[in-house]
Amino acid sequence: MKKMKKFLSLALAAAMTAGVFAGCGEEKTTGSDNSAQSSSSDSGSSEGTLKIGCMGPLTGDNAAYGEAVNNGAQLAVEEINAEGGINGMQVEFKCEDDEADAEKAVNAYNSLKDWGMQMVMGAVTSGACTAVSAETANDHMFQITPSGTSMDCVAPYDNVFRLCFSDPAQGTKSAEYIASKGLATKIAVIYDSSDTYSSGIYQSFAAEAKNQGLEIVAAEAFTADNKTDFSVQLQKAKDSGAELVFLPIYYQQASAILQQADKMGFAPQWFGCDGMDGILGVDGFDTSLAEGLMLLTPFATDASDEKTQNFNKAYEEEFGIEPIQFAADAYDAIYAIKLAAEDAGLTADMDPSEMCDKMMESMLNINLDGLTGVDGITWDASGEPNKAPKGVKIENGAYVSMD
Amino acid sequence: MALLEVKNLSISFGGLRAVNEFHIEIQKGELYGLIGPNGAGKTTAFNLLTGVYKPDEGIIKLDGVDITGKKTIDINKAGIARTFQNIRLFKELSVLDNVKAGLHNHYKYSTIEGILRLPKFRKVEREMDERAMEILQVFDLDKEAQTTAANLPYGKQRKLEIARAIATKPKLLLLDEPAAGMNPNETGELMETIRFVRDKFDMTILLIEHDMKLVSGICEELTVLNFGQVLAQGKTSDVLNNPEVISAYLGDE
Amino acid sequence: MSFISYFINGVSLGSVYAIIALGYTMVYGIAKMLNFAHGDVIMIGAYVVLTCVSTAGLHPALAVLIGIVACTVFGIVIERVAYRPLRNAASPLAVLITAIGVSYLLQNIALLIFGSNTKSFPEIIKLPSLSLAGGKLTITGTTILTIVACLVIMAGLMAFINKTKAGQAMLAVSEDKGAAQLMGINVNGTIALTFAIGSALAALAGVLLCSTYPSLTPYTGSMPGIKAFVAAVFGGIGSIPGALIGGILLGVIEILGKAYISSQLADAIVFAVLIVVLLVKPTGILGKNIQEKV
Amino acid sequence: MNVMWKKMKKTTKSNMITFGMVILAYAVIQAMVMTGNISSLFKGLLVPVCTYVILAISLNLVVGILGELSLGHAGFMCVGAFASAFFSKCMQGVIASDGLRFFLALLIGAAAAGIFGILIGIPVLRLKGDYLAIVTLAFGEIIKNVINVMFIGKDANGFHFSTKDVISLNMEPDGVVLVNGPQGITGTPKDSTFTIGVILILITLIIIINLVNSRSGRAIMAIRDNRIAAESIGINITKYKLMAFSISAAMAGCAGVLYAHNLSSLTATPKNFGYNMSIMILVFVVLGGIGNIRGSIIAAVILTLLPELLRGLSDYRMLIYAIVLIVMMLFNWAPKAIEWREKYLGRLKHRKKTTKEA
Repeated sequence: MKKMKKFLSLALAAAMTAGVFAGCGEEKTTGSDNSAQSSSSDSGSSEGTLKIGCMGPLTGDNAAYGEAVNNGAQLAVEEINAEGGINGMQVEFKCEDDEADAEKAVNAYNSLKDWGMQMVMGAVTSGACTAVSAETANDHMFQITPSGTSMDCVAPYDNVFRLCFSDPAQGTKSAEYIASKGLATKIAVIYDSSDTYSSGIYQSFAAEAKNQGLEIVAAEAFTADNKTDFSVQLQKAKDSGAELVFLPIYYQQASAILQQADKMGFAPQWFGCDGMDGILGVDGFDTSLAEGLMLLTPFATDASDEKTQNFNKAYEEEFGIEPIQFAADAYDAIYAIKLAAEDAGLTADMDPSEMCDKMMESMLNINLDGLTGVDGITWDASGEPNKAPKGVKIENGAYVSMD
Repeated sequence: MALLEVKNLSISFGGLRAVNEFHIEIQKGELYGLIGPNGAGKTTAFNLLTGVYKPDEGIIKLDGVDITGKKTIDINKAGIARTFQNIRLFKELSVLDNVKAGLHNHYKYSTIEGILRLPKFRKVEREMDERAMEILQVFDLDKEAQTTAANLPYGKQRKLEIARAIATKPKLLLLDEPAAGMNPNETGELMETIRFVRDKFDMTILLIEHDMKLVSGICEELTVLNFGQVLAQGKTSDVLNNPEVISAYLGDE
Repeated sequence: MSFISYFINGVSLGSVYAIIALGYTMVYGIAKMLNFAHGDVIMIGAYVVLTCVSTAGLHPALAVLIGIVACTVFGIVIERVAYRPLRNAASPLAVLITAIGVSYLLQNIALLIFGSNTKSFPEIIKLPSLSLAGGKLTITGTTILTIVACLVIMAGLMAFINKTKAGQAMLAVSEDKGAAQLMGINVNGTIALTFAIGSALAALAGVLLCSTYPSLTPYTGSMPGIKAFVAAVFGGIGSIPGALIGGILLGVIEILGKAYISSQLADAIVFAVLIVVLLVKPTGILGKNIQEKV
Repeated sequence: MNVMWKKMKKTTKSNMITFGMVILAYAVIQAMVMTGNISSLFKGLLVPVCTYVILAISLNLVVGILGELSLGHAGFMCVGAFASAFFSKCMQGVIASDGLRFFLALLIGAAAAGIFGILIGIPVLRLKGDYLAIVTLAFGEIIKNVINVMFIGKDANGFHFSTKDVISLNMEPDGVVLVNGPQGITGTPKDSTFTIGVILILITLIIIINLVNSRSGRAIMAIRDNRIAAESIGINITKYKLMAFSISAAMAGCAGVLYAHNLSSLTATPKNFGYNMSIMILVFVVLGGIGNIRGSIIAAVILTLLPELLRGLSDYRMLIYAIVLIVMMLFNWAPKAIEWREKYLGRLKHRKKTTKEA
């Protein structure tokens, strides 16, 4: 009996191993029938295709971010393809699940390479992105991350660019903004000490706050395993007499914090970063709680410019939900690729390494009029974007510019 | 001097005196029986002797050395080995390995030597194999050496347990109902084996048994326990004819 | 004053753990298995109630009832399909691993149906808050309801087990399945009933959890599930009052640890206390100390 | 040859098959890598697969051989990963030879995890069953949590340590942050290779198999089968439990080293070093058959490859994975399924045999 069992498992193992190879061979030819359904119908056009891959969490705790990036990018790709593609090349886009884990992200990257990916728009989360950046640097493949905020994703590598602000940039700019607008002097911070993004912003915020003469009266943390109850953090912030509570966290936890603060009768000035965007879109969330919340973000769903409006409309039509910051980041990242690729004159017959060289040069030449940088986004050789953050305030359940 | 000397041994569980002022003296080389009705405290007495329970009172001396209150493994090292009423073999191990586990403290090499398969490992393992097979032969288990212990028939499992206990080279061997569940043929065979073991390994044996045929057949002396107390003690024939003992048994039935 | 306030918050959090732990401990006591999917049944319950209230616009009481029925059905089906075939497996670990599989399955079903976005749970419990010491301390209505619910469920469960025939059958099954079978007890039915009750409790726990902490994602159940498991062990797994005591203690320790030691190390503190308790009392606070008979 | 094979003991034979399987797999894959006949995905998976195989083998020592349930195995992996990555980061440029540096990192990772195994084992191993399981889970979570608040930097004045944030390290401007709290360690040299992974698998296999077939291994299994009887024949329970536990921890540490030196970013998240991972390793062991080393190797390989193979299913990937896991468990463990298998597959096999003979 035991033998039988072993035989079966061996057979299964063999079958699956075979599957790995078979899978890779097939996919090269059939293209993106498994992909995120965004490739154009006439991908076999004479000008060839450009294959862009993305790795992000589509399952697990962070799935909302990965999904938004996937959706935003798809939208951009569809638009581009409808207008004739990039240099005549149709764009194929495919997003693979990485569960926000470094190892899985590298697996996703490798699987996309098998698919024939020529450049990377990813990864979505910082830890995963850092791992992927090392791989793309090694392969010399062009990469732009829509939302990997940690310094380690971009700084050590010259082939990696970033569309969003880095952690230090956000923290520093937030402190500057609060000081220059005279919003408060006594500040409490509630951050996720187990999260790269959140603790990264907190640290640079704390450093800059000192320079700006802001006093951090309470700095309270929570962790990924301990994010249901915020009563202690709020109580401490309340007891410390903070006028403003800085929340360098994502909107999901922020919505919970606002709800719990409301129950406690604690109503300071709330201030968030780009991760806060999306709070008005939380299903069933009482948006009156977010009234007066300020956030420093390059993108606001309710911005009145035509571009944003169109994006929102198209996004809601296609996916049935409101876009969040991540979706806008991905949308812009795809357009950044388009601009640079056109500037570089990429053609389908180039190999990824050659494309990378050209893209690295052209990225410095472009000026993207995107959703997340209305006054244009430019890049320097460090890979960081130059764009102005916008101070936004929630009034009557809508974002209103503060500048 | 007696090999085992126990005086005034008592233990209570939640107010109930399970064993009260138990005393016994066993001479070297003796085959000694401990009998009594169910619940008389026989197994508890064994557990006290082997350190499973710590006595509330009393002294246990083995070969003149006080072993009262010591841990089970130290008592085993001092020279007492036992079998269990409900067989406790190493079920997943082979018959041979069960006995070799019993040889644990007598044939030594370090873990590193074992992992690296150094010459000492080979030498000691060979010696262990030989010694274990020798013991198995006595119990007629040598042909099943590679069988997994759990697959042995019941009677052989009982024998293997005795073999494993003997492997620890005890001075005193405690057998807890060795014939339980055996048919008369097997019991007869077991009696032979017990006698043979005593002579061959030069051992002293204390056994608990209900089978009166076995008790009267091989035990030279007896102690009868009833309600945790020693009821009678002495030569087998004398004890079995003691009217108090007879009434304890008959009254029980 | 802030200490009392922390303490109350701790009891509030602890009562949520306790109500989850009750379901955990009950299933463990009778089926002798750690049902790792319990936390995810809670999540399913919360989603069902949310859908009924928000999408279908049903009355909250009706919605909770539907949630309970749905979870009960889920519980029975899971038990029948995934756990029962393994009840007599060679190792008790087999069913534990299957429970983990079920946990993944439920999470991914929820992910596909309800999406990954956080949903804010509607306020379906509308009770006034209790205000003490001139408004310096407030105890929310939900907290009071959770604690009351805990006590009622605990008393109900104990009465059910001690007073009814089915309850006695459960006790018999938990002591010795074989003997219970010989006595004519329907072991399969009794265990299925246990799962049904445990899952119904999970639905209630889901509503109370999400009323206290109103964000719901497909992964909402897993961490409270593990914490409740810890709470159940804390109190002595298998013991119903133990689950209550363990849950509340865990909540209080977690909050006080966060408040007075370190908010970054809150998890480490809770687990460290657990370890100390178990080293002093290896079967938990109210656990029975079973010695192996030699 | 045939005669020799027949004469060999059953266990020896089985061990030879295990070794042969690993070496054969290595040879085949290596040949495919040489000839370029391998997908990037598969190539990238080689080191992770080795990591999980080592973890599965090492946990089998505790669960299968010692018979205790541990849910904190990922914690030891985490200790090994961070200790070795920290070492490599410090020694990058100091020790010129990559090979030597990695070798030392391995020793350090294994030793650190082994020491943790002993430290945790001493109090923990007094407990039994589910209580032991929950306490090991607790230790694993504590390790992860504590690593997330560790900040270590180095400047001209030496090492700085803080549990708060980088600013409190008070470093000179030239200082380098080595361990950055939740952001962990980045830029660990990528020293892990498939060959090293396979060598480590073989070493762990040799250690476990030789241990099991030695005096100490017998003692460990005796404790598993019957603790009271083991005590009664003079086996030191604490010593051997601790031995099994710490050897297993050290091996998990090795796996951690392999993991850390395969990725450029090392963070302690619930995903990679939390109880979820510990449970995943336990799944390998149970699915492969508790105590069955070869089975756990196969299970580790299958379950690591499975989610990658299911990538084509996109949204349904993890759902299918969960279902496959449940079905495999039922197929491998349910008494009814075993009966069915014996009946039908046994008959199939029988028929094959008879046709062969005929």
